[in-house]
Amino acid sequence: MVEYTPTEMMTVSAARALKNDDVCFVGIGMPSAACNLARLTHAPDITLIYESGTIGTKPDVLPLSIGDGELCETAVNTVAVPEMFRYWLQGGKISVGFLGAAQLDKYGNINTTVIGDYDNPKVRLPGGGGAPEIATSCGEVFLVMKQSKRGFVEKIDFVTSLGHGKGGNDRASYGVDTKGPSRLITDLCIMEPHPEGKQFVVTSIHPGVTREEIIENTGWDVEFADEVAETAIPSEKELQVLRELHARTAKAHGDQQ
Amino acid sequence: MVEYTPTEMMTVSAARALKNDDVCFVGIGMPSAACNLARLTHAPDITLIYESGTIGTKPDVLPLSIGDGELCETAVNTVAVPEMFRYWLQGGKISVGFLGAAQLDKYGNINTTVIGDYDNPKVRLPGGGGAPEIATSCGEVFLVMKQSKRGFVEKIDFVTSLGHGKGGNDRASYGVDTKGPSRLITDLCIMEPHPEGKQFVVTSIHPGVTREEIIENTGWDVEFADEVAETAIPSEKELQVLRELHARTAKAHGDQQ
Amino acid sequence: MVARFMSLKEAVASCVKDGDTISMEGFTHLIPHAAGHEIIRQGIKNLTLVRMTPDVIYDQLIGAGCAKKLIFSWGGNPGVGSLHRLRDAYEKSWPTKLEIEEHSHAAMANAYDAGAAGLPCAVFKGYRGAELPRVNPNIKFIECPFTGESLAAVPAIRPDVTVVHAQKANKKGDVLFEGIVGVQKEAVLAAKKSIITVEEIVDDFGDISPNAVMLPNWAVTAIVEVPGGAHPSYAQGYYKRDNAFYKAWDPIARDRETFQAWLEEHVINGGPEDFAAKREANKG
Amino acid sequence: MVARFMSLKEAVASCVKDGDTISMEGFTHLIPHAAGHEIIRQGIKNLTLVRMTPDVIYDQLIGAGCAKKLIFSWGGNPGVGSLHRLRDAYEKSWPTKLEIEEHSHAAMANAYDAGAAGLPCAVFKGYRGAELPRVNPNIKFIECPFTGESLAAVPAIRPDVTVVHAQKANKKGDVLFEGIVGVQKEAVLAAKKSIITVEEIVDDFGDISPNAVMLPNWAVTAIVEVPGGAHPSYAQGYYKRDNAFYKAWDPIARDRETFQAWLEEHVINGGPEDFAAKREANKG
Repeated sequence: MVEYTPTEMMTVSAARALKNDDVCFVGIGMPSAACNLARLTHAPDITLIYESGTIGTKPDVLPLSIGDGELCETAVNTVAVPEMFRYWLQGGKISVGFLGAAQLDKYGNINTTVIGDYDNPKVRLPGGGGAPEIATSCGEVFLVMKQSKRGFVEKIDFVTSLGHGKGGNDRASYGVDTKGPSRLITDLCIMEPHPEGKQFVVTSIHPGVTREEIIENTGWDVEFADEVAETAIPSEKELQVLRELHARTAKAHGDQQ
Repeated sequence: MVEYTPTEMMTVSAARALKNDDVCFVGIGMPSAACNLARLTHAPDITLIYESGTIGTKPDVLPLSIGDGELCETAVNTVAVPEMFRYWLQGGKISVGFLGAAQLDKYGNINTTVIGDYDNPKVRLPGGGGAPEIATSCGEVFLVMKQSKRGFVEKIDFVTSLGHGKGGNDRASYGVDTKGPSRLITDLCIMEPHPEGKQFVVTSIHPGVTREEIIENTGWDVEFADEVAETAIPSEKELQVLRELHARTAKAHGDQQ
Repeated sequence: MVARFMSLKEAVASCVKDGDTISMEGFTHLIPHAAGHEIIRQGIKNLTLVRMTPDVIYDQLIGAGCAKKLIFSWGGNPGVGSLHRLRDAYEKSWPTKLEIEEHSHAAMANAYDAGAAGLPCAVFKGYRGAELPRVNPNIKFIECPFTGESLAAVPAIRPDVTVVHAQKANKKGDVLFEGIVGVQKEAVLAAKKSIITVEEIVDDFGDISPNAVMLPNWAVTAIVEVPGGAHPSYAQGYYKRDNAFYKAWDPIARDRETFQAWLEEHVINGGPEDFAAKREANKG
Repeated sequence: MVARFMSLKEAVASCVKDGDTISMEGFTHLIPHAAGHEIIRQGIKNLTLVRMTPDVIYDQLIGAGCAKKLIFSWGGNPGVGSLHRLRDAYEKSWPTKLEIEEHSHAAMANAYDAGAAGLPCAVFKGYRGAELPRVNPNIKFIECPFTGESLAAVPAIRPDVTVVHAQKANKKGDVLFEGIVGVQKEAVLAAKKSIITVEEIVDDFGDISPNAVMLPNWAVTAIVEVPGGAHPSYAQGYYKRDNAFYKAWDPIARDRETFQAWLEEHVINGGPEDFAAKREANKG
């Protein structure tokens, strides 16, 4: 029996959501690991784009920042940042945006700005960066985030980036014609938006996880699909490639990530 | 005594108007000859820019088109056309725009669009090209054009590009804060705008040209400055460089220009 | 949706249809003449032709009766004179009526940029004191919401198909432009589909700058190898501009019969393979 | 007004003054750290600091008391965590009060582009459904005059001075950027004055692409040769990002006294010449 951590299960599940012909706008951290795992396993031709301007990059190790030299050296082409945001992201060339968050609600609206009040925050987070426009300009958005009551909340403190808004067709009311969050991958399960209401519904549970655990770690009332699948466990190949990637990364960055 | 043609006098006078530290947006034809003559004589460091995107070009022969290979091969850098019009021209980086015209009025408004009515023209000209924005975005504009009643008219048929509008401060009323046409160089004389009224005033007459000839070849009432200079004749060096440039150009283009 | 390599015939047949809005760009350099001929040969009609400088390539398409409308900013044979086929169509509706929509270069360049950037319109400092806004309803003015300054706006260019010529594609279908790159990249990114003719298909681009002007294979629809395909325009590094042809075009196009004879001989009875000889003849 | 070569001390003294709006850019790559230290050493105050990603370089300037306002779109130590000096200034006004104006990356990138393009504002498809427009009055919405679509607008960025680092200048003062070029060219073109620190000054650039990312000498104010001047950021082709320093910065910046000791030792008592050793240490 293969052994793996919940984080590995999450990363592998996220990677599997990507297709070989996707053009993916990659955030740093978990999204970067998932996207590169996909590239090194079932999606060798996937195009990975980082907001630093690197198009079609194939880093051998995960970047620490969004603009490590490795990203440019292994890219098909590197463009200026205004061109990246104007022609490629806003121009509608990206099929999937991959985002994480500090807070998330059941409609996939995300907060990476502040915990508490904007002017007098309890915690000042780094801010939106590329996310507000990644969330609306990419064909669809995958969210990846460890599940917890603190992060998965009924109401986020600040809407950094639009998901499905107030649900239903609310997203379209902002003049946005892209799909928005179509998948939420956590360390416990996979959720997808309800076809009409657009609230997240659990559609697949990772092996060994109970419904109670999911409910306990979610700040909103969890909905389960009529048929909930069990997520396939990570294959030996997936785990091997992911672990080698992390090992190369740790070595390259001179210490433990 | 040096012999020269009126066209050579015009080209030499136009070249002399340029300074060594100018950044000049160059039109094809007479402006191109004048700008390159300046570069090959008194202004070796002048920056010549063609709308094809070539910055700091030093062509050995005059280009037939605005985008001949020679322009790129001898340039400091070549940028995309949107960048040329957005960052360099509109961005206010150009000190002098050099334009010709089919029709011109005494305020330096120019027509390169149609003779006659726009919808039913007597002659359909090529159109504005870069001129409408060259005329407003460059620090100042030099006009170069052979003098004739047909070309120098009281009222142009179509305002392709703004000069001093209706004169006085009219140009500024369009939200334009650049100087506009500051010099008109013809085969007969040099005119400059009146400090207040902004109508062209003859400030220098080419050697051997009479005031009557200027009046006969102008469709508006010609004004002469209180003190009218005589334009210095082309120097031997100027003529030699200009003729060699034309000879090289004719040879390179495979026939007479 | 990675670029497919195909023949020119197949590329035009699969991408361009009657009534399309097409953009064939190349600013003096890299003008896709071979593709223009193929569109004429396939008898495609009612095209809205978009191009900053509708020089000889559009004179041919218009004279052949492919176009119903022209969107442009400077219509001439550079350094030579008028485009006689364009004028004949516009002034005398021969062979068919031609509607025009006229802009400045700055407007067109910004409109391509806006098209590539997914915007509905381009906003720029343009047309101040100029008369085109009086005759072109597609030029409007808006106010900067911060300074109140008046700014020109034109609709973004979003062609159905953009056709351009480039120096190289690699075996993966990535495309490399070098030299005077014009608005080609913007025109391709602004379009729904694109056809790129190239001088050659290489294994890889070798040691080029990471910041080279490129289109990755997934941003392009069809790639066709047509050596010399830009003639009488040029491809830097391959062959020079055939200035003599541009001058020779003037008398050919001046007369309807001379033009039709030329069209018959060089286009209708010609093919993309004819361009290779033109490349050889204009080397060096 | 061709670029002048000068010392870093002279460049900062002649270009940057109290109360200026300055932009120091470099998207992870080519961040002008040596110039940042010089600004701190010269005791310049009340700066409005503009930067998409105010990482360690602005944490140092803010902690040293140079800034009164920060305009930014992502404020963190990439891959590490918070910027403690930034948070201390914003949350506890230490060493002085810091005002913030917050945008998204797309907004800042467009605002630099608009600044370079001489526009008063940038218009883009942004902030749809996002909450920043509620708290930032410098985000407005306008309507496309053709489609009626709502578009975001932000003021163009027009710094008094832009400071960037590049790989090379040639003897004429032209500047070459390569690799991740970020918004540096736009930031320089948008500014009234510019300081460019470079890894080296070469006779000429040799065989580079005609389309290389460059600034001609007349578009730049001051050029300073500072080998290693981007450390702990990197200069592609010269040295790697010092990831260990970025991680080490976290505990240094977390505490006011540790930070002040570091500042005294490495900035106040340091100089641009210290960066050459950093370059050597991060090669390969």
